Amino acid sequence: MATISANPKRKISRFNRFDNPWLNPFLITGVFLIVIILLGAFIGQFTWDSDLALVGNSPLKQPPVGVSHTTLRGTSVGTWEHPLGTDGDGRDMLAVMIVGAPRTLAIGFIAAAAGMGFGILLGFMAGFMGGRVDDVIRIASDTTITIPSILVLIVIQSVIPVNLVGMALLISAFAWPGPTRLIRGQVLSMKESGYVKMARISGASTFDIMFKEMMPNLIPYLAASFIGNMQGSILAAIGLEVLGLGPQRVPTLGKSIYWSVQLSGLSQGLWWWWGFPALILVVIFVGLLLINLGLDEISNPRLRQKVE
Amino acid sequence: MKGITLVYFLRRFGIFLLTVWIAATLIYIIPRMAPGDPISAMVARMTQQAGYIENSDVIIAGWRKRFGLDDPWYLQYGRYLKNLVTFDFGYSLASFPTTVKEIVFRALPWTLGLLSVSTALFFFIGNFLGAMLAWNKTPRIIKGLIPVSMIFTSVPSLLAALMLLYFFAFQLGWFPSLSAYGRGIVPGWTWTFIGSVMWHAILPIMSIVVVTFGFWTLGMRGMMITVEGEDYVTLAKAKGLKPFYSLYRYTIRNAILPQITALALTLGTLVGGQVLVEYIFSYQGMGNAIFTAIRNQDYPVIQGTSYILILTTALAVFIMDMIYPLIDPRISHEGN
Amino acid sequence: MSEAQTSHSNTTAKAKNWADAKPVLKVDDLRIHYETPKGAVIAVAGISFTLYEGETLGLVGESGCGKSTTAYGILQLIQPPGHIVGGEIGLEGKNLIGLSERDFRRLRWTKLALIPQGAMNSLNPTMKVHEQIADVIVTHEGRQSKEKIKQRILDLFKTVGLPARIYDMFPHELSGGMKQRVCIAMGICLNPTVVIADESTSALDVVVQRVVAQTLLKVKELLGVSMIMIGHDMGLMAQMVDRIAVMYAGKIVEIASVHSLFKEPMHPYSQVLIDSIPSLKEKKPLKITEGITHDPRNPPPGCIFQLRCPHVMDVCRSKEPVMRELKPRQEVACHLYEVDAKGEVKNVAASA
Amino acid sequence: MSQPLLDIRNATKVYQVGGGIGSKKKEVVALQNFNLTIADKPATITTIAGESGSGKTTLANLVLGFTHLSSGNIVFQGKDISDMTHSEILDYRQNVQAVFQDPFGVYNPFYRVEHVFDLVIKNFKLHKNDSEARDRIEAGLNAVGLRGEDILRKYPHQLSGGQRQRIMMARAYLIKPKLIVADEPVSMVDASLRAAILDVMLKLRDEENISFLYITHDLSTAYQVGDQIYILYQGSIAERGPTTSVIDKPHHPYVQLLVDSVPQPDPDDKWETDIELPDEEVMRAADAKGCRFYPRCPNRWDHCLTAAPPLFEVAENKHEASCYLYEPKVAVKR
Amino acid sequence: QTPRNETVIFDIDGGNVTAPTNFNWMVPGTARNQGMHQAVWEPLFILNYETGEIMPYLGTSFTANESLDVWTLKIRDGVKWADGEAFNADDVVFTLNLLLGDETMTLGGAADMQQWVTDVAKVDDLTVQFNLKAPNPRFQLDYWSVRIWGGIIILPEHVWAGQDPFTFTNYDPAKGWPLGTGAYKLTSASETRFTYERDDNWWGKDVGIPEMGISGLPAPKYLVWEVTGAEENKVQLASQGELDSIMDVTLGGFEAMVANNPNIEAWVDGMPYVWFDPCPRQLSVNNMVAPWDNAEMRWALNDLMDRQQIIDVAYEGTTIPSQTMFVEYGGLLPYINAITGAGMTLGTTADVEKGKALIEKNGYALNSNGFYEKDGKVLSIEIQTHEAFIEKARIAAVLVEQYRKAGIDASTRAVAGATWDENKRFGNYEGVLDWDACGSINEPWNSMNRFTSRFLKPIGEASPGTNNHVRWSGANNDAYSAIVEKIGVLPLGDPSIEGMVVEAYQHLYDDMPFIPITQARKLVPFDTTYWTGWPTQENNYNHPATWWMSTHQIIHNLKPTGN
Ligand SMILES: Nc1ncnc2c1ncn2[C@@H]1O[C@H](COP(=O)(O)OP(=O)(O)OP(=O)(O)O)[C@@H](O)[C@H]1O
Ligand SMILES: Nc1ncnc2c1ncn2[C@@H]1O[C@H](COP(=O)(O)OP(=O)(O)OP(=O)(O)O)[C@@H](O)[C@H]1O
Ligand SMILES: [Mg+2]
Ligand SMILES: [Mg+2]
Repeated sequence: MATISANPKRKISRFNRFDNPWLNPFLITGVFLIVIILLGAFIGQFTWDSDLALVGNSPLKQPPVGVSHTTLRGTSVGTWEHPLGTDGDGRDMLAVMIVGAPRTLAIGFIAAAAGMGFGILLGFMAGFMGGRVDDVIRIASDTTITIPSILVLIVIQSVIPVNLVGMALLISAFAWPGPTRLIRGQVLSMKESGYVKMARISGASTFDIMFKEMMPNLIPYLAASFIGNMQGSILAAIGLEVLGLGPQRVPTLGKSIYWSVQLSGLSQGLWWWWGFPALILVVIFVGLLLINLGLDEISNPRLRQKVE
Repeated sequence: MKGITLVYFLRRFGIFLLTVWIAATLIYIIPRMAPGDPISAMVARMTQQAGYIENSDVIIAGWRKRFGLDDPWYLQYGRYLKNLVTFDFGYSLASFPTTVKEIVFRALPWTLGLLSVSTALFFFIGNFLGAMLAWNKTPRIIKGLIPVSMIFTSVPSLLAALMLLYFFAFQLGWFPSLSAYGRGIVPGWTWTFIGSVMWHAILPIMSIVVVTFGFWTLGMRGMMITVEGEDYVTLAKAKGLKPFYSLYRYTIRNAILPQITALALTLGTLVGGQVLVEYIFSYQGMGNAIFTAIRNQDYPVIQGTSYILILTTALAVFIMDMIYPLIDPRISHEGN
Repeated sequence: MSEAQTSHSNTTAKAKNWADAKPVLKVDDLRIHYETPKGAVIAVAGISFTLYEGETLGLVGESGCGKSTTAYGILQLIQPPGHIVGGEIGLEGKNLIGLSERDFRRLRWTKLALIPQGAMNSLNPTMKVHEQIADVIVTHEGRQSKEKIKQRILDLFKTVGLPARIYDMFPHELSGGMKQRVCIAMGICLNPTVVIADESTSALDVVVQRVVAQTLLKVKELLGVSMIMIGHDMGLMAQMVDRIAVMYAGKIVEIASVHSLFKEPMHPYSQVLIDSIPSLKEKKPLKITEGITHDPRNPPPGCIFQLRCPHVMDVCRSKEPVMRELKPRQEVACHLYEVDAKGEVKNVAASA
Repeated sequence: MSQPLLDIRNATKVYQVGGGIGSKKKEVVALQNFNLTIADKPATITTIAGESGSGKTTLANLVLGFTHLSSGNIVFQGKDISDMTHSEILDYRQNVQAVFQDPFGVYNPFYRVEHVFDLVIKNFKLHKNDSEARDRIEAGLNAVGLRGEDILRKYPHQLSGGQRQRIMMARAYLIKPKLIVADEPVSMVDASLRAAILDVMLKLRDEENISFLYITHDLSTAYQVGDQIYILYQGSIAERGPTTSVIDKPHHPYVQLLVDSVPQPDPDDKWETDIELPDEEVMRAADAKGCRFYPRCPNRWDHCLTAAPPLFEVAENKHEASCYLYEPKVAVKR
Repeated sequence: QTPRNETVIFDIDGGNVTAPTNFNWMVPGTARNQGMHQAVWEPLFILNYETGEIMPYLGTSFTANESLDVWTLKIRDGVKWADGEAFNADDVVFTLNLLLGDETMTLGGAADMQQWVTDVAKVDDLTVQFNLKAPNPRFQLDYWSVRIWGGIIILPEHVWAGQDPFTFTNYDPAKGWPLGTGAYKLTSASETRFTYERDDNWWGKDVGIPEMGISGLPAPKYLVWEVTGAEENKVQLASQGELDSIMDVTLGGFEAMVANNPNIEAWVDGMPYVWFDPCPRQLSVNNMVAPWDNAEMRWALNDLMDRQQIIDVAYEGTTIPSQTMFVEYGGLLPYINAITGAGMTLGTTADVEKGKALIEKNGYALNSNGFYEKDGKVLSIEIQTHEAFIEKARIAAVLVEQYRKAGIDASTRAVAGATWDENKRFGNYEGVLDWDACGSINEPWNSMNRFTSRFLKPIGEASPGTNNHVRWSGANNDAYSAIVEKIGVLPLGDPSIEGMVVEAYQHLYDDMPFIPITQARKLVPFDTTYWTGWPTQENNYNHPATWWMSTHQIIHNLKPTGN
């Protein structure tokens, strides 16, 4: 700022702590949140009976510990048997969280990874080969963008049996145009960059140029776009789940919300039914968001200056 | 030269047609790959509660013939393509003899209304907050609050809509809950009706806005920071321009351009996201039409609605390409 | 020594008036740092100079020595993570540091105008040329009739040799030279007291460069503004400025009139600069300086040029040299020179 | 008499601007009927100079094989580079190296400085074992006045511009090519370091017998190091000949203007006359048929519009200018 | 806004009405149960579910000759269309001829009528004679008495004559279309809401329908049918008194409503609150797919099924287990009792030992994952459910867990409605949750007939009307089919039927081609804040399904509370 900075000391110390750009606070907090969730799920698998996440394995509509819930048929009080309560179909919410959160993340991860894989391949092809190949890929991605994905997903989902991976792959069929565009643009500009030219006159093969020279510099972009895709895929998967589609038996966060909505969990005051899954989703999202912001700072150094 | 050359227009228009054609073909093929005969489903629905019908196969065959589903695929496809041009998708399977056109065009205005207002809102709010988030004169508290407001972005739209409905309509009673207008109000160009329509649209619009604006906020923030580092923004400061003026005219104006393109690209997705909101609010728009059509495997309606979405998105992208040079003078149709 | 004297005394009429020239801008011990993860980059390490009325002061030095930072520091436009750590900037006797944001904003452009480095990126791509000039006028002088502004802008165009037809154009429709001249027009439109031109011609072709440089000179003459010209092309400096300040690693090491500096540079770095100017007139052996610049975050104690100085002495490694007026209007910061009792300047190395 | 090292014959490069889907193509003639010969021995520094956009970088890219000619040939040691097989191309890459203008961009920011050496050692199979490779790198660095331990393990951004550029020279030295295309190698380093790099060039020419295609718009450095000079104007040769001869006594009106515009580093030798540039449009509307400099030429006459002027000899030792002023019979007529 | 205390608000289930202005009930897209057939189009007869009797409405009698192949309809005198035209034999004959004349058989009811009716003849203005192709004791019951949901609706000849029955939408407010004989007229129709206003000139305003206890105009001035969407919405609206009649909710939803609005009542006052829908739920097993082609294996599925747990979890205790294939209505009770009396009751809880023994008897052994395996193949079953029917998904979810615990690798999959239907018809499933024993209300033949051999088709060929889509065959089925065929031509209520049913049922029971699960309960809440007189177990003048054509009766029974 224009005037003399009031407290330059503070800034310096803050900077010093994050010497490595990969260690910026956004990234760390984001990764921390995601790790907490995964860790919680991991520990939970060993310390909590995940079978309780299945229908009918617990009493119905038990409130969480310390909460009481009154219906026409009486009042029930939460117990440590089911610390987060149970849902209207007799699933233990803690077990649902333990089983559901990693699956939700897994769907996002697989879909984003597959979309990314396509994106990288097509983006490199478009950027490198140019000409007709580029045209075809561009039209393909334009077309994919115009197709209302939810429609196609629903149609396919409702008739073909899909497991978690299948669902993720279906979603990824609409997740590639973003990374493709991104990588194509980057490849085009990188192709003209000095170090790629240098590598060419150093006799490097096209493969080496793509993967040894270009790829490492794309990592922050790819990572940021990966995270963005992951968010999108999770939302898409949840969108399908709240329509009642997707794998049936083992719960995910989306399914939990679906059942709660279908069986009027909100009106019945069973807030733990939709509230806990929503909370975990929020945490996952905030985590991914922070990771994304952090990666943004790495790939876009200008953001790094915006420290205040 | 900024004008649009004819050659450019034609080429771009060609691509527009090509995109629409490919997309339309895909939505023609995809539902057909699915097992399940929509006609028999339809007949089953018709006869569901009437016990059984001895001759249901004859009925099914009769309907198949009526819908031309027994013709060879190329005839059906050809007819489909021809009808795309006239927006004539034939009859709805589930609502025979209502035409798809009728269904689509009855639902379209409602969705357009909902969508245009909510798009304007989330685009404005999202970009405004994004600009605030990146501007160095924004008070700290506001900068802290903006990310908090984005929590809704991570909640599925269904749940967000339901929660808004629950609290604002049912618990607080501030807004009406269901439908596009009040009970007993006769549709027409009367103030009562228009007022009622607007009143009923508030919650659905809010639902769309709260789950959407966060993405735009983040996008805008990134763009703002990039633009703020540009030399011309520094020069604007050097010129002693008022902070708001230079923020608006020099930073936001340039940062928002890519956002506008992005908006065109996401139009189709937007309607998709609206499906559940319309369902929750029993709104009579395209979202619900799509929802019902999917439930009923009503191919013609699925195709009709998808086609409208495809057309809108492709058209938006096309128009974007056409007018982009007007909003961003750097891009000329001839260069690059 | 006597040579320098003569060259000083027989320059143009303007130069003779220096003695009674009024100082317009006084920079005193300005310090600017950029905070980075690995410590503060000391971009400007306490520089002082004075700019007189109607004068053109050249600021030269190698890339990254803090020329632009100085310019932006004067305008208080340092972007985070940079910030002004200390110093005073006086404009017509008023201290600028500590002025409120609002007050300073009023001073910008009316008193201090900037012709930025890289005019290519300094014009808003989405605004027409005239709008970008008009908004300065409107901001600082209030609303006025469209015709009046237009007339004024067209007059400006004429001054800088731009055709009227570009009035309605967008920046990308102009050539580099034209953009640069638009920036010049913009810079002078409010008749500022001081114009700072940051490498305003270095991105241009020689031929175009010459045209723009001449425009700049003409305008300066016409309006009588004071100007700080930043650049690293010594040839151009020789053509354009009255006085030169040589910067090295955030410090001014020598300030002298252009004639003194070209004829008899005193600081070893100035000497290197002058010597390494390739000539078009005669082919001479290349003069090479070895050594590298120090890390700007961590300057060595003593003289900043010690790592590359051919005459480095022990004292250079411990004591920081101060600026001394060793000859009339020639200030140098170097241990190499000593002023003896009689006021004679002596080269320590030569005498040793 | 051995064949020339590099022989460029009637090279023309036309860029299709725009194109792709959705926009109409426009042609930009970046290089037109360009001829250049570099003798095998002795090694020389051939300067290509000219205003911005005159086709200098295009020429470099053509020689380096980054783009292809629209017509004409580039022949390296008797072999047309467009006819080369894969292994011949690798061989060619080893013989024709480059130093680029931007000393920062040529380093992959992801890797340490040593990566540039590893790359060539690996791809050109220069080493027999690791220690030999080390030695060669060290020798290359020493040749440009650097030491391996100081810089190899650093990241590019930790070096000064001059260092980076010298490492590029060291890299070229390591490969020991026959020709180095140096596209504005000093324009981004500052005055005091410029000399060091030019000096390396001279050293490589004299000691290692490496020829240079030295591309610059800075006539004064060309004057200092160049043997031959080619001055381009909008893709065509305006004047060519021995550097000193061309710069000391330019013949083509454009070259005269160019030389005259170089600011003299002497405060007592100030520009006397003001020069004017014609309108952009006039300059761009240069007739494709006639002399491209016509719109700006102080000496123009109708004859200039008939056809692009060929090169006319204006002095001995192959000093030629492309201007009808020097057409033997016409000159007489005027 | 219509005054709340003069309006009855019904909810519409299942999403928006895509074609709200199509009132041609013979085409698939019709808007029919959003008020039209409850308030505007009146039926000829209404079956009383409680007594099993058929009550006259627009018709006064429908009688058959000895051989059950000539039926004579008598129409009530004085019935008028809302435009004042008389409703008479011409309208009936016109309607029937329209249906009989549809060669494509695609119009609603056309196939039914063409299956049975040779021709119809007007005897006089109020008498019509139907000549059938074959004896049919259930002709009146099945098609003219709102046995389930609706039936054939008589069209006004003066509107329909000359119209194309395939495309005519029967909508023109200016002309008073859609035209009916009922006490209400449509005033507006949209995708989400239908409103009706009382027609104070209704034909029965003076005389009423004494046999049904209807005398004069109904009390409500306005009727509204509204799409309410998710259950949350229904609960909230009902809590605030914004819905008078709700189609079906979960127990939790119901409790939440009552907590806020104590005036809400259901069929039963207290647990389980519900009324049983005529279509009990069942697990249909494909009898042609190994290993389920083996009756013992199907029996194992039955034995492993814990019906009580299904009720406790999926229904929260609000239904009862099926004892037989039949719905437990009064008219069917004698037959049910006869069957259970013969020892053919299905268990309430699982007999896991027995089920596992049966599986092991067939050569299966548990593997390390806890699943049965034979010849390297794990014993598995995939149960398909209809994506839009949550109740079935919930049953399947519990069932899957029960089977998995017992060692069958069971799974469930929700499929789109059309696919679900197609898979059933072509036999592309192992197990499917459906209600295909549905049909009988007050006599057993209708349901039993659906599993006879004449509908048997191999896998890949469509089962007609999804009848016997489980593809039950073999000796037991042959014997069963023979008996059922005989029952089919006996007059309703013939005393010999009971014995024959028990005999036939034994064959079914032995083979267990499908496994009845529970009664299909409907928790149908009514709000008594503004209106009373809703059907309940105490006031059981008929069943409470307000989406059926019998709702006319309910509307005439409503009384304002004065609130
Ligand atoms: N944002 C920044 N963060 C860290 N260091 C910076 C930043 N901006 C500039 N610097 C450093 O400050 C020093 C001075 O930079 P400045 O731009 O003033 O140099 P200059 O003399 O104008 O150079 P040039 O001739 O290349 O324009 C340099 O060492 C530069 O690396
Ligand atoms: N890839 C390309 N596509 C289209 N046109 C190009 C391309 N590269 C160069 N040109 C055009 O070719 C002409 C010659 O460009 P070139 O880069 O060779 O000039 P130059 O002499 O190197 O200029 P400078 O001094 O600015 O580097 C210019 O008009 C330029 O716009
Ligand atoms: Mg600078
Ligand atoms: Mg170039």
